[in-house]
Amino acid sequence: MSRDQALSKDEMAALVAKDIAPGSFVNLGIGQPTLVADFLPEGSGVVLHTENGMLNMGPAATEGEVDPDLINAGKIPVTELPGASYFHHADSFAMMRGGHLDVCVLGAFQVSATGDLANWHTGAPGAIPAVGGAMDLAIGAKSVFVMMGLFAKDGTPKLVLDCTYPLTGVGCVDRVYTDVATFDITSDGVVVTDTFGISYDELTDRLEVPLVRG
Amino acid sequence: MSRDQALSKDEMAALVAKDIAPGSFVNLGIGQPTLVADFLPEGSGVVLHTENGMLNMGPAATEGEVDPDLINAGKIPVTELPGASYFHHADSFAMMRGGHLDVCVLGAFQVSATGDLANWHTGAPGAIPAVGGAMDLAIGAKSVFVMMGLFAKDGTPKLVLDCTYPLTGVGCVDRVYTDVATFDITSDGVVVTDTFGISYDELTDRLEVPLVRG
Amino acid sequence: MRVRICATAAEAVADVADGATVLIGGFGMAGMPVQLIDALIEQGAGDLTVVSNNAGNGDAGLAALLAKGRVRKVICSFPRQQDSWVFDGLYRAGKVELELVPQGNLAERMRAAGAGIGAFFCPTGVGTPLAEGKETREIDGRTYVLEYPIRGDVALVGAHRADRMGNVVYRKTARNFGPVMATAATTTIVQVAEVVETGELDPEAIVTPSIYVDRIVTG
Amino acid sequence: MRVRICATAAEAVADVADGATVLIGGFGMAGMPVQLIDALIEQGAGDLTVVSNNAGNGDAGLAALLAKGRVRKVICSFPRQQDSWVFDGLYRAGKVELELVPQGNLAERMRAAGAGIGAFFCPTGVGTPLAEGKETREIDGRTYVLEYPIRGDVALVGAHRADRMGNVVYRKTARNFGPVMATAATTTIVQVAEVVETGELDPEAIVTPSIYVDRIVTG
Repeated sequence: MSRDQALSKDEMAALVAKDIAPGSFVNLGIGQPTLVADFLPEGSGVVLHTENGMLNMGPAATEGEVDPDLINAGKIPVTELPGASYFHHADSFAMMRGGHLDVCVLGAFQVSATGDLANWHTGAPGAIPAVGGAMDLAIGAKSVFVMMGLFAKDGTPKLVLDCTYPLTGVGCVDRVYTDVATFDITSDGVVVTDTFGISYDELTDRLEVPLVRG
Repeated sequence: MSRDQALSKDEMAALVAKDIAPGSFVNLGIGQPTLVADFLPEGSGVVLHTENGMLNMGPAATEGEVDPDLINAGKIPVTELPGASYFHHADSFAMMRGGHLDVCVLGAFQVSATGDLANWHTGAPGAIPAVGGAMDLAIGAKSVFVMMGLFAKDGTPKLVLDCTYPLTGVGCVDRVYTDVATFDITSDGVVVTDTFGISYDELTDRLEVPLVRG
Repeated sequence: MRVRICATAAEAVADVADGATVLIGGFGMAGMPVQLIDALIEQGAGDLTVVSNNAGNGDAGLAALLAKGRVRKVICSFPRQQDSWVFDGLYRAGKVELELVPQGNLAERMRAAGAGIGAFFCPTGVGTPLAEGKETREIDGRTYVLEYPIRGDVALVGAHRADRMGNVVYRKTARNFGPVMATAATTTIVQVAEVVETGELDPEAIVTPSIYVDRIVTG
Repeated sequence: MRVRICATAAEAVADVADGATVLIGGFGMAGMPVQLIDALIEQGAGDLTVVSNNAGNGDAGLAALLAKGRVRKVICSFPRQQDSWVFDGLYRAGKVELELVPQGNLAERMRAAGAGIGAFFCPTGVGTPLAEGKETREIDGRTYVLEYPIRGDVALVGAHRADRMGNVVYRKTARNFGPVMATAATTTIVQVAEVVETGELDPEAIVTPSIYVDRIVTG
C-alpha cells in the first residue's frame, strides 16, 4: 500500500490492527498503541489483555459506565466484554513473561537495528524514572510491534544503530510501524516493508541503519 | 501427665490435638496423623489444609456424601466445612513452602537428635521410591510435629543420632510424640517432655541420643 | 489463538507426536482427563515423557498408556500406590525411566515454565537424595536447591466447565494440577463436563483464562 | 492464627512499628486501602519502607504519608505520574530513596516471598539499567537476571468482601496486587466494603484464603 503521503496516527493504528491475526491475545501499551483497538474489525475475536489483571477488556467506559474498580493499565476506566476474566498481578505478569500473549504493541523513543527497545526513560538528568510494565511487555509477547514517528522533532531518526536512551529490552522488537515506513527486524537485517510519502532512497539517506528492500 | 502405661494411637493423637492452638492452620499427614482431627475440640477453629488444594477440609465423607472431586491428600473422600476454599497445586504448595501453616503433623521412620526427618523411603533395594508432598511439608510449616512409635518392631529406637534412612528434610522436626515419651528438639538438645510407662532412666538406657530432662 | 471446540477426544489429541512431553492433570481420579488419555492410547503416539502426580492406577487411563509401552519416562511425585502394579512392573523390568520430584517442586517447576522463570532457588529437598548433584545456595542463612522449569508439548487437563471462548473452571479438589499444566504446555487440551455460552462463567471465578486453552472437548 | 475483625482502621494498624516495610495494595485508586493508609498516618509510624506500584497520587493516601515525612524508601514500578508532585518533590530534594522495579518483578518478588522461593532467574530487565550489578545467567540460550524476594512486615490491602473467617474476594481490576501482598507480609490487614457470614462466599471463587489474613476492617 506504498503511497505518497505520511500516515496519520489513526492510519498507523489501522495498519497495525490489520496485521493482528483474528483470535490473537494482545496487549496495547499506554498512549498511541491504545488507538489500535478502534481498528480491530468486528468479530475479529482479538482478546485484549491489560497487565493490571484482566483479559477481554472492552472499550473505554462512557460516562454512565465508569466503575472505579475497572480500569486499564493507563488507569482509564474501561469496560468488560463477555468472556472476560480477572486475575492478580503475579498471574497477569506470569501470563506476559511466560510468552502467552501473541502480540504487544508499544510506543518507543528509539529502536535499534537489532531490535533493542528504548521506551521508558530519557535518561535526562533530574528526570524521575518510571518503568511500569514496559520491560515485562518488551520481553514477553510472541511478537512485539512498535508504533512511533520515524523522526524526532529535530529530524534525528528514532530507528538507530544503537539506542542512546536507556534500554527497555534487548533484541525484542519484531516490527516497527512509523508514519513514513514500516520495518521488519530480522536476523538478516532491517527490512523495509512499506513506505508512505518517502522514497526508499531518501529513507536510506536519512537513516544510518543499513536497510534491506522488502 | 506422665503415667505408667504406653499410649494408644488414639491417646497420642489426643495429645497432639491438645498442643495445637485454637485457630491454627494445620496439615495432617497421611496415616496416623489423620487421627488427630478426631480429637480437636469443638469450636477450636483449627483449619485443616490438604495439599491437593483446599483449606477448611471437613471429616471423611460418609457413604451418601462421597464426591469424587472432593478428596484429601490420601485420596480419601472428604467433606467441606463452611469457609472452605479451593486453589491449585502451585498455590497450595506455595502456602506450605512459604511457611504459612502453623503446624504439620507427620509420621516418621526416624528422627535425628538435630531434627532431621526420614519418612519417605526405606532405601531398601528394589523399593520404588515415592515422595509426594512429604519434603514440602517437612520444610514448610512453622512447627513440625512427628508421631511415631519410639521403637521399631525389632526394638531399635527410631529417635537416633543420625538417620540411616534417606532424609526427607534437615533439622526440620520441632516435637516428637511417641507411645512412651514426648520430646522437644531444641538447640540445647533433645528434651524429654513427658513419659508414659517408661522411666527416664530406661529411656536414656535405650536411646543413644543424649537426652535433657524437661 | 482462538480455542477449538473439538467434536471428539480423538480429534483433540490427533497431532500428539512421538517423543512428546505430555502433562497429565489429576490427583488420583479427581481431575483425571480419562477420555483424553483413552484417545491418546487409541491415537498411538509413543516414546512419551509423561508428567503427572502419580504413575497410573489400576489398569485404565495412564496405567493403560504405560501398559501399551508408549511411555519412555515418567516424571511424578508418587508412583508407588496400592494399585500401581502396571508402573511397578515396568519400572522393575527397567522398561520405564522415573524422575521422582517432590510434589511442590512438580507444581512450581511447571508454574515456572508457564511464567517465564528460568530457574528458582527452592527450599524443598535440601540435604535429601532428591537434591543430590543439584546446585545449592545459601540465601539469608537458609539453603536452597536450584530447580528448573518443566515444560510440556501437550497438557491434558480434566476440568468442570468451559465457555465457548475457552475460559475454564474446575470443581473442588479436582482443580489440583490442571491450572498450572495449562500454563506450561505448548498445546493445552481440556476435557470438561459441559461447554457453556461465553459470558455464563463468572469473570471473578475463572481459574484458567482462555489464553491458556487451545482445545476443548466435552467428556 | 484466627483472623481479628477490627472495629476501626486505627485498631487494625495500631502496632505498625517505626522502620517497618509496608506493602500497600492498589493500582491507581483501584484496590487502594485508603482508610488503612489514613489510619497509619494518624498512628504515626515513621522511617517506613513502602512497597506499592505507584508513589502516591494527589495529596491524599500514600502521598499524604510521604508528605508527613514518614517514608524513608519507596519500592515501586511507576512513581512518576501527572499528580505525583509530593513524591517528585521529596525525591528531587533527596528526602526519599527510590528502588525502581519493573512491575512484573515487583509482583513476582512478592510472590516469591510468600511462596518460600529464595531467588529466581527472571527474563525481565536483562541488559537494562535496572539489572545493572545483578547476577545474570544464561539458561537454555536465554539470559536471565537473578531477583530476590520482597517481604513485608505489614500488608495493607483493599478488597471487596471478607467472611468472618478471613477469606477475601476482590472486585474486577481492583484485585491487582492485593493477593500477592497478602502472602508476602508477616501481618496482613485487609480493608473490605463488607464482612459476610462464613459460608456466604463461593469456595471456588475465594481469591485470598483466610490463612493469609490477620485482620479485617470494613472501610
